[in-house]
Amino acid sequence: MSIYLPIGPQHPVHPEAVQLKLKVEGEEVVDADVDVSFVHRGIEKVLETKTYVQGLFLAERICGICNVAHTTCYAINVERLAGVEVPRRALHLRLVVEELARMHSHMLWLSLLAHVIGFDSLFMLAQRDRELVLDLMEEITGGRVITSYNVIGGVRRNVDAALAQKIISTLDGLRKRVLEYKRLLGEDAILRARTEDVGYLSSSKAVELSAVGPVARASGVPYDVRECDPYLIHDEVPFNVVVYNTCDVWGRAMVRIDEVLESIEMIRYALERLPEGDVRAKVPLLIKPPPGESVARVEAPRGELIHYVRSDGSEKPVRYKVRTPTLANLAALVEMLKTGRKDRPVYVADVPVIFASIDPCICCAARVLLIDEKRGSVKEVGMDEVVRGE
Amino acid sequence: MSGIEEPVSEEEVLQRLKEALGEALLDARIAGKRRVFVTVDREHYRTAVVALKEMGFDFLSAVTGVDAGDRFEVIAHVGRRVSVAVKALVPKDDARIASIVDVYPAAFFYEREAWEMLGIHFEGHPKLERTFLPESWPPGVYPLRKEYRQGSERG
Amino acid sequence: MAISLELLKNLLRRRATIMYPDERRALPESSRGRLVFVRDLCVGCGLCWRACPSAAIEPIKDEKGLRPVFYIDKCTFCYLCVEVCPRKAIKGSSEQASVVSDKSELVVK
Amino acid sequence: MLEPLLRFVQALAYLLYTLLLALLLEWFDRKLIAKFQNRVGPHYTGPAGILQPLADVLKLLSKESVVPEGTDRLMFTLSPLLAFTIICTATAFVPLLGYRGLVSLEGDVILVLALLTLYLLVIYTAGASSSSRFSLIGATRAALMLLGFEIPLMLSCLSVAASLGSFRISEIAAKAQPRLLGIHALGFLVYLVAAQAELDRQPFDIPEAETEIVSGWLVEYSGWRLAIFRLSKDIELVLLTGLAVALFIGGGPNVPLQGFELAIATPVFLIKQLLVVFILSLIRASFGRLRIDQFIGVGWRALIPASFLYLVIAALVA
Repeated sequence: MSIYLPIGPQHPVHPEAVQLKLKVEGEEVVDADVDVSFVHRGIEKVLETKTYVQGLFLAERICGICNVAHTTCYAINVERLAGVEVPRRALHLRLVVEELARMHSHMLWLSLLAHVIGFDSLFMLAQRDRELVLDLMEEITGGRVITSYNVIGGVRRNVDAALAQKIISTLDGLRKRVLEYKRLLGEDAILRARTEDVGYLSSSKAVELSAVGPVARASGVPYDVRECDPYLIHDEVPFNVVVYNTCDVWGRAMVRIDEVLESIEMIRYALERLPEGDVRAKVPLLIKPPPGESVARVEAPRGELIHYVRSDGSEKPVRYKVRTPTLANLAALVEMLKTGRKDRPVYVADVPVIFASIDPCICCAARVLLIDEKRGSVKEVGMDEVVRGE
Repeated sequence: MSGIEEPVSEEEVLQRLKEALGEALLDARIAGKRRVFVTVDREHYRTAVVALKEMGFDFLSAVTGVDAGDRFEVIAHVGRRVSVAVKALVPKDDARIASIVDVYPAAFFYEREAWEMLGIHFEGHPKLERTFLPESWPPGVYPLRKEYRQGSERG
Repeated sequence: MAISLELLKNLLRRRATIMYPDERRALPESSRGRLVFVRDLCVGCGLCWRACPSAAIEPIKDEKGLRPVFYIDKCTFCYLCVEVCPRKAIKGSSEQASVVSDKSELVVK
Repeated sequence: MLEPLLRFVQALAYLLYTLLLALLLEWFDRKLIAKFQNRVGPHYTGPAGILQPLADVLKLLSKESVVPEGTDRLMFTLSPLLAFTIICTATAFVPLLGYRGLVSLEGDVILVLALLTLYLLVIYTAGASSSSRFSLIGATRAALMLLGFEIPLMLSCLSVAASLGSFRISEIAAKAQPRLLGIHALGFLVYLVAAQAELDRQPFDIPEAETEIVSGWLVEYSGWRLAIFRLSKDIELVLLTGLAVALFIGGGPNVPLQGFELAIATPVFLIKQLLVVFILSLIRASFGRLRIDQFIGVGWRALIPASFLYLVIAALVA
């Protein structure tokens, strides 16, 4: 007897609205599908109506946690279109903030993994230590999560020597804690029992389904945009692409923990070699890039993020396309939910762990949709009108 | 699986695409570091993508649909080191193009998105169904088309 | 059991929780908070409400002429208006509390 | 004429004490876990938040208790009441006052263990009678869990009883002493692990598993029904920690008290109980959740052999 078990759109494992449609026999999953149609926000359409400068702040809100990746990607695209030269100091600072964002994203992910398997102590401690990164972010950029730091032509604020020193010393303290979590991932029996061999995605499947980010790297695919397509100063900063071959959730956790450690070193390197100069090129408020198109790719904490922009010479883009890493990993997720490893089936208890392991972020684009039942017409209403109750 | 076995030089990619497609290649250019843009007509879109796959590109970044005013464009972004954008031109009154899901299974969700947002029909796609828009969305209304206007668009 | 020692050590550590609102974290000066508007400096050029990405600034007319009004409930604290203002009439502050019982307190005049 | 009345008042007073103890232990557990995790925990209601569990129960009692469509209404209502009754009855045999409980019978260890099994049966009916898929899965898991921990729980209790030569809990409590813990360490350990499973606490909170099946068999309960289940679970904690103290660490101090039992033996027993809660809380805070198949594996590969080994040890020292 198989029963249909819908997980979501409201479920404690994930605050975002997404539905996993599972077919379950006893404790085993026999079939799976995913439905993400609950939260489409139409950001791509709205971006066509905003100027290039305004669009940056909307692109930032595509995803709260990886907002730095989105603004980096957006800014690079517009800078390439408009031919803006970014000062080198700004590139260093972009890298610093991007890696800080990666750190807090990965630590958030670790705590969520702990939460999913009911390990609340690790959840609390990882959240506690993540605060250190957020405090740094606030001091550098002015915002704890939404940074509004990258702008077209550079970054907004400078980092002086005292702050740079503070960042380095805080991260040194954090490093010890992160190493503690790494030890925990290696030693804690239950943590390992719940994550090893769970969410199996073979290397060949990871390539076939074009998985990105830690999901791909834990399956032995050494794909990291920072290494393949250096977009800031990644060709100067030494770092390792972390690859594990375990193909399971445990590997994904290890990839992320190791990346946090790599990030600390990258930030230190960039801050110690901060070149002198401006942090922002002069850019007019109304940018009118020449007609053309551009593709920018950024390694967001969740994986490869790709933005495509098309300009027709006006102050607004003709088309702005965003492909978020979660979308790229969705196909891999369905595959992981459906097939276990060899003779080991996927259990219901594994589903939240597998789902969490891709670090899902179902947000895509923001408009409120109102449907007028009486007239049967569809009218989209901007947030501003809804707020005022019109 | 070790390393990434893809062509690393833009010129090489361009050269080999020219060999594979010949006259069908309407436009081809290198746009900056690690960026190659090629344009084909819709009959040769699949051929170009297959040629890339045979060249060693095993990674598909995204499939973008664009409403370019008088026509649609479907762009497949392929490649890890060199990002190759294969652009196919699709007439508006006959918005159909061959699916590449069998070449790159990752195109599954991307083509569904382009179909939903722009109404471009991908022939051969195994499951062209609603994914992103709500169930109550009226069929035949494609929000990313230029003629679709928003209620509160500001000047 | 690998975490137990750490947990026992926590018995001796001070709590990490900040008991808001009795205790408040000292915000760094760089923190982006509520906007401050200086009427005397404003010349009503209109750059701010044209720049605002979230339509949180509206122009009104007072006895001295055109001037902006800021709706903090819609503001995303991007500070684009602070940047574009040619007279530095709009300033940032690190004041965060946007929880109010009267919505009119969220309008900066 | 007066005798039955007196007994009734006694029973009522004992029930009240059990309830107070239940709320106290829940608060202690919550506060302790918060401290382990560098948090504050309950702090708002009463000094250091000690009244928070009471406030929670009162809040639930004041709320609507929804009965979802398609539910077996009778079983849905009866289950919490049955669970509460069973667990209170079992508690009456445990000498929570340090020197005595409410009642005492020859062989009441066995009776208490039987009642505990019955309690789990009620949990199964509670989950199975509500019309949710999640509660059904939770109920099935609760029943499966029984396979893993019931034998060790019983064996550890009965072995210690046999080695001390009595099956009456209050008599065992008088004979058991902390210094005997050296011999009974294995039994104590097995008991604690099994008790943790009986209580649905990490690493064995499998039937409730918030992030997997929302809250398992409890998911459809609300209002007073949920309040009664919550109270029953707290009393279960009192029962199992009380039993641990009585069987393994001994009740009150082994000196003649002459009329000061209530003033000395009861606090001593309470302190020992808090110590056991401390251990259980540390275990709860230290682990994530096992999968059901892994738990059964642990049960049969480790817990049951260990409990048999303990049986042999207990038989040798008796």
